[in-house]
Amino acid sequence: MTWLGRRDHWVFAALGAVLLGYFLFPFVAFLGRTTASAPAEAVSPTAREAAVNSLVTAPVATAVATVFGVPLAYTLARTSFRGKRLVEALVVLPLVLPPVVAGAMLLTGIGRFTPVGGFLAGLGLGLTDSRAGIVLAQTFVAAPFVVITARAGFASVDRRLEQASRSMGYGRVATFWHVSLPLARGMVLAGVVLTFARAIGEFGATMMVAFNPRTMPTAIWVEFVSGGVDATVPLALALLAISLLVILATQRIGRAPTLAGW
Amino acid sequence: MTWLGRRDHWVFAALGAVLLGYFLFPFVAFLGRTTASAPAEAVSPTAREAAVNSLVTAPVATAVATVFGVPLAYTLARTSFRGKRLVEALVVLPLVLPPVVAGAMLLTGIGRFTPVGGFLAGLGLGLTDSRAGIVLAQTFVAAPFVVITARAGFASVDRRLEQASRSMGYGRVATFWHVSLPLARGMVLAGVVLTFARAIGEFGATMMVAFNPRTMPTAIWVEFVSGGVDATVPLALALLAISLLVILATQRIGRAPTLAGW
Amino acid sequence: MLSVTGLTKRYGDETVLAALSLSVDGGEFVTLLGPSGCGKTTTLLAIAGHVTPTAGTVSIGGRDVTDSPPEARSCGLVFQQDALFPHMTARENVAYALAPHDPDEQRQERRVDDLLSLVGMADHAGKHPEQLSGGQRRRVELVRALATDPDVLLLDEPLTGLDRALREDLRAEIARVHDRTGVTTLYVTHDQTEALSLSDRLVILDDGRVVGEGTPRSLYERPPNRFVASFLGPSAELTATLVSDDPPIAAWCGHEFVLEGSPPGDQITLLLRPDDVGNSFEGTATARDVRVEATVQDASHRGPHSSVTVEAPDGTHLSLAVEGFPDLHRGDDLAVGFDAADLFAFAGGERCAVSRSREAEYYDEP
Amino acid sequence: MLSVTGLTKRYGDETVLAALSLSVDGGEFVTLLGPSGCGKTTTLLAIAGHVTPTAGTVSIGGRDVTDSPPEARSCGLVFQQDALFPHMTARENVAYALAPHDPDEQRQERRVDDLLSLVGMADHAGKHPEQLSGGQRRRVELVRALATDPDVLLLDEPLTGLDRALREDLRAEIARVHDRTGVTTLYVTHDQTEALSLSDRLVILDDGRVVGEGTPRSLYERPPNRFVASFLGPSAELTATLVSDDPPIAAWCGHEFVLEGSPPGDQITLLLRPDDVGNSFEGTATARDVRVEATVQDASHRGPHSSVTVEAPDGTHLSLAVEGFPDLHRGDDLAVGFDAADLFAFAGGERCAVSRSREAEYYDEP
Repeated sequence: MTWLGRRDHWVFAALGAVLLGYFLFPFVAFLGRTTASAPAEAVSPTAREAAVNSLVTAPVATAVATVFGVPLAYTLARTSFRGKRLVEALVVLPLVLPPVVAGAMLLTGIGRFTPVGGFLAGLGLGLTDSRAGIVLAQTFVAAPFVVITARAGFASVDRRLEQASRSMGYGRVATFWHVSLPLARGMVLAGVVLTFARAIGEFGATMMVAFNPRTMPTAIWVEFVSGGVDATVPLALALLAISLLVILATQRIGRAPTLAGW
Repeated sequence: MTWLGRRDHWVFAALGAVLLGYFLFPFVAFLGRTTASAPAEAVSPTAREAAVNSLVTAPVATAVATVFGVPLAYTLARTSFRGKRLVEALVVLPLVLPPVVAGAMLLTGIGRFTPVGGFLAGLGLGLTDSRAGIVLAQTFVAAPFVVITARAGFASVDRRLEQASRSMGYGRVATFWHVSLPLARGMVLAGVVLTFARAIGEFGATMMVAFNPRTMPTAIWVEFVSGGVDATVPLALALLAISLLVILATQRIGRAPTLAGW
Repeated sequence: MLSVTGLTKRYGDETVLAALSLSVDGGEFVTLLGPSGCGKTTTLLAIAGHVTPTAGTVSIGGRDVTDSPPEARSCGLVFQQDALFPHMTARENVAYALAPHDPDEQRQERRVDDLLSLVGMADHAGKHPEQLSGGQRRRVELVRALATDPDVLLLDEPLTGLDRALREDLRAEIARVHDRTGVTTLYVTHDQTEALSLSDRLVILDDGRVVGEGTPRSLYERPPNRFVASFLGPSAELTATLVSDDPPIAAWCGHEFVLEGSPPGDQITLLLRPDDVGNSFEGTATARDVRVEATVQDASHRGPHSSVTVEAPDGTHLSLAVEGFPDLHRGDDLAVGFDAADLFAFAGGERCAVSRSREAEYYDEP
Repeated sequence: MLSVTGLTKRYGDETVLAALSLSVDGGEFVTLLGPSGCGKTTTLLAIAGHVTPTAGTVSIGGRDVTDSPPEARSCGLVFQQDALFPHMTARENVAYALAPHDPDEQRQERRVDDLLSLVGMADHAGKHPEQLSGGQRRRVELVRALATDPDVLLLDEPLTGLDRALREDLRAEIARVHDRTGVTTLYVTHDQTEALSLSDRLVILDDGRVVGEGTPRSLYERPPNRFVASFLGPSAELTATLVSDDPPIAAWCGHEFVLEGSPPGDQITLLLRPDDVGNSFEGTATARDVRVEATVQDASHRGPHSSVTVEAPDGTHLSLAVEGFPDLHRGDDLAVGFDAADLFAFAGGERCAVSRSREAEYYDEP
């Protein structure tokens, strides 16, 4: 309010508008192109199979990341211990690590010819080129989102509310369920939604760990190599729709994602 | 302090430790594998070329994202206007959109057979399969990081400091340079560093828009297809080192990345 | 020097300022006093140009600045909470304010020294805000606001959050700085004591409107309405009923008070300040017009005196001050007395004067 | 009921509490009073189990709870700022506290109603904290802390941030609730007025140590040391010099004061409360032991009285209260008087009694 409509504001707005324009442009171009073709008819059996794979694996990866990531987030928000900086670095690592590198590193750990991967493959539970592999790749790359966001959520809960609850006779776990989690709910949910978005869009690490069975992103790549951009339209549209739903969800929760300091 | 060393704390710590172990495991396995081979000898000419391409394009993309993204961040932090929610959604879109989809959408806007792309290709400035294409892909995918982080930084600057500066006779732009930017510096820098990390690791969109010339991530993929995991080691190691430097930098700045509410 | 006319500010349906007008003469120290949420801070920010009013004009030094940006208004601003630039030292903070107004660096330096010395901060010039105590930060902020040699100095509850002794010190410091510099000052506060002790003139706000204006003494001794009377000092409310119209006479607890003028309605509220109440324990009740037998409800110690609450026969609670730590307990009988002239009578919010108590008349003619 | 022994808390090199001991009897209302940063809140949190002490023991109801988690300590806690659960209504907040202690839902419901009624909040039971005013939130928090029927009620500056009238109301409310429930209470504050008016007993902290303990009256009238004397009320410091050793006599501005005991060192500080100073303007200076010609420095109005600061011949500044709005200005002559018995004399921080003023003796034998 205070700043709007004054004279030198345009400098900032104009520079910002350039970037916004660049974000908007492909979106408009893509939708323009799409309306020309008829997406529903063009859906190949490969694409269908990929959609099923993605819709099975991404929720599983999100669930795994949430179950283990939320307690980690709470621990990071509420305790201080030696080596905390290292633990924080480890949480951020998958976020800044290029996904193909993450994929290569995962392969050295769980590939068919490693001790762990070989043993499990012998039991018929192949960790590469399987749905399990996809979940592993997605979890590795996407889990930091829920940890980081939920941590910020817990940190923003007034510690005195937890102290009050403890003094009323509730233990730490009961206090977590009744006070901390309900109050951090928005941020935790936003983290879960972002993790899901990252998991379903995962490409680089999945390509390395489980090129087969196809997920939607790897299928887009395969279709693109064989049929050009137009062949990617059905899957790309589906993923775009999911992304828009994710944005809508985070805005509904009232927590658009940020990468602020913790 | 308060929480440490009490009885039921282990529930949270134990669950969190599982995820931490999963983050740590590939890292250990990869470094174990790497020390076995001799990375320096194995560097192929393709890998060298890819490294040069990445080290040229990622800084350019980061610079572009910063120059346009920081003013956008400031505008979002300090003004309210109609349609702000839409602008926010547009900023978050590249973050949640799967990179391959971003690549496909970019291709529909700047591909060789589109009006814009065709026109520029006619002038000898091909936007696909060129360094320009790489920069475009990297900028699209990585720019939200600096916008979102810098915005949170500017939002955390007490508005009264800016009001005080204005009342002393400084205009809005002078106030931005002398007060807002210095005080938000940590967050802005953290955003720039994260944008760089995302740009240099970009894979999905780059594959679509500019499979050639190779960047480090695309080269890793190519080497992996032809030579297996071991062939990826030199480039993967280089990118891992960059990622660790990025984490160190953000921790030095005092701002590990988070995805907190804005 | 400063004049605000018809200032109105609405946020959606909510009206924060309703056509507020006030003016401050050159060199005057005026306090804008009112409860939290009455629109004081909004008024200040609108004068400084940081809030755009919905309607009304602001003029400073005879110039209409309603549409000027803040940097063109020559207002020195001190906020309720610290607003020193944390990335600059005390000296740099003051120099930053000075820079746009005086390009001569040597003169700048001298003036920064002078200003810091004015508030005894010369020894701390090189410290960053986080190395200074709360009171020191306030002092630097005060002279930083003066550095631009502003037409108007605007202070927004600058003593909030400081402890009592420091408030007292800074209150004296602000008065001294005003005496020295003679800068036209508009001071915003919700604290009656600050307002009474500092100002040439008070403007009392309630709900975005001016409800009283005058010198501290005139407002305290002759409050124009009930809000001003009860806001400027704690007081008991005696609910009296009109028992006669001509002359208007209000009755309370067997005493009758002759009013002046013709009050609207027959519910009269009589306000009585604790300091005007005598008591039988100290023997200060007897010489008063009105004497009422009452019962102690509560005695709470305040150090030099105790605040004793008694219940009058009609259930009204009255407070009074008693020296030291008196031996008074709940249920004790305690007669209280006061003079009719010390009462403020209000009918429907407006004041009507109390000329005398009827019983007092009878006593005069035994 | 509550007893703390040798409580010590260090953070790295910094010692926040230095072997603090205190005890509160069943049903007693004890106030822990001290300036900001003296360790009051840390003491409270250590008692409640939210801060782990470096050394020392805490026992509640005769049971050593030093190693017990907070949920096993039976402490009711009210924080300085709002700590109501924002996702629960007022009723739910109180019911949440009650739930672990009473599984019977009907009884629970009745008790919640009773508690909310106790502080007049029954009509607001269904509201969420953000719909309640600051005072209402404090009331709900107070009864929420009482809901668990705690062995000890711990209050950490519960009136901070409220405006004056509301503080006064809530102060009375807390006293009333304590009278009704008889709960053992430890109240932490930095506000002398609150401490003096509320407590059975005061414990005064400075820098992590107990520096004074006793009833409000005993501490106010016979402060054991200089810190307690000046912390419990504003006072002027007269710097006197020892002019004779046997009997010890201190001199200030031509007046000599006979001390009792043998003070260490020859610098004697005499503290004088504003309320004990008379003045020639009101004619209250003449009957005093000591009379000094002084000059007015400043007169600032406080409503019922004005605070006048004068400078004594040796440059000492003294404050005194004068009724109403006196016509006194900087530079006016004003004689002040006080009685030697009202002085607190301190040598090296410890108190020594003043028996009489020498000049007063001469006056007695003209």
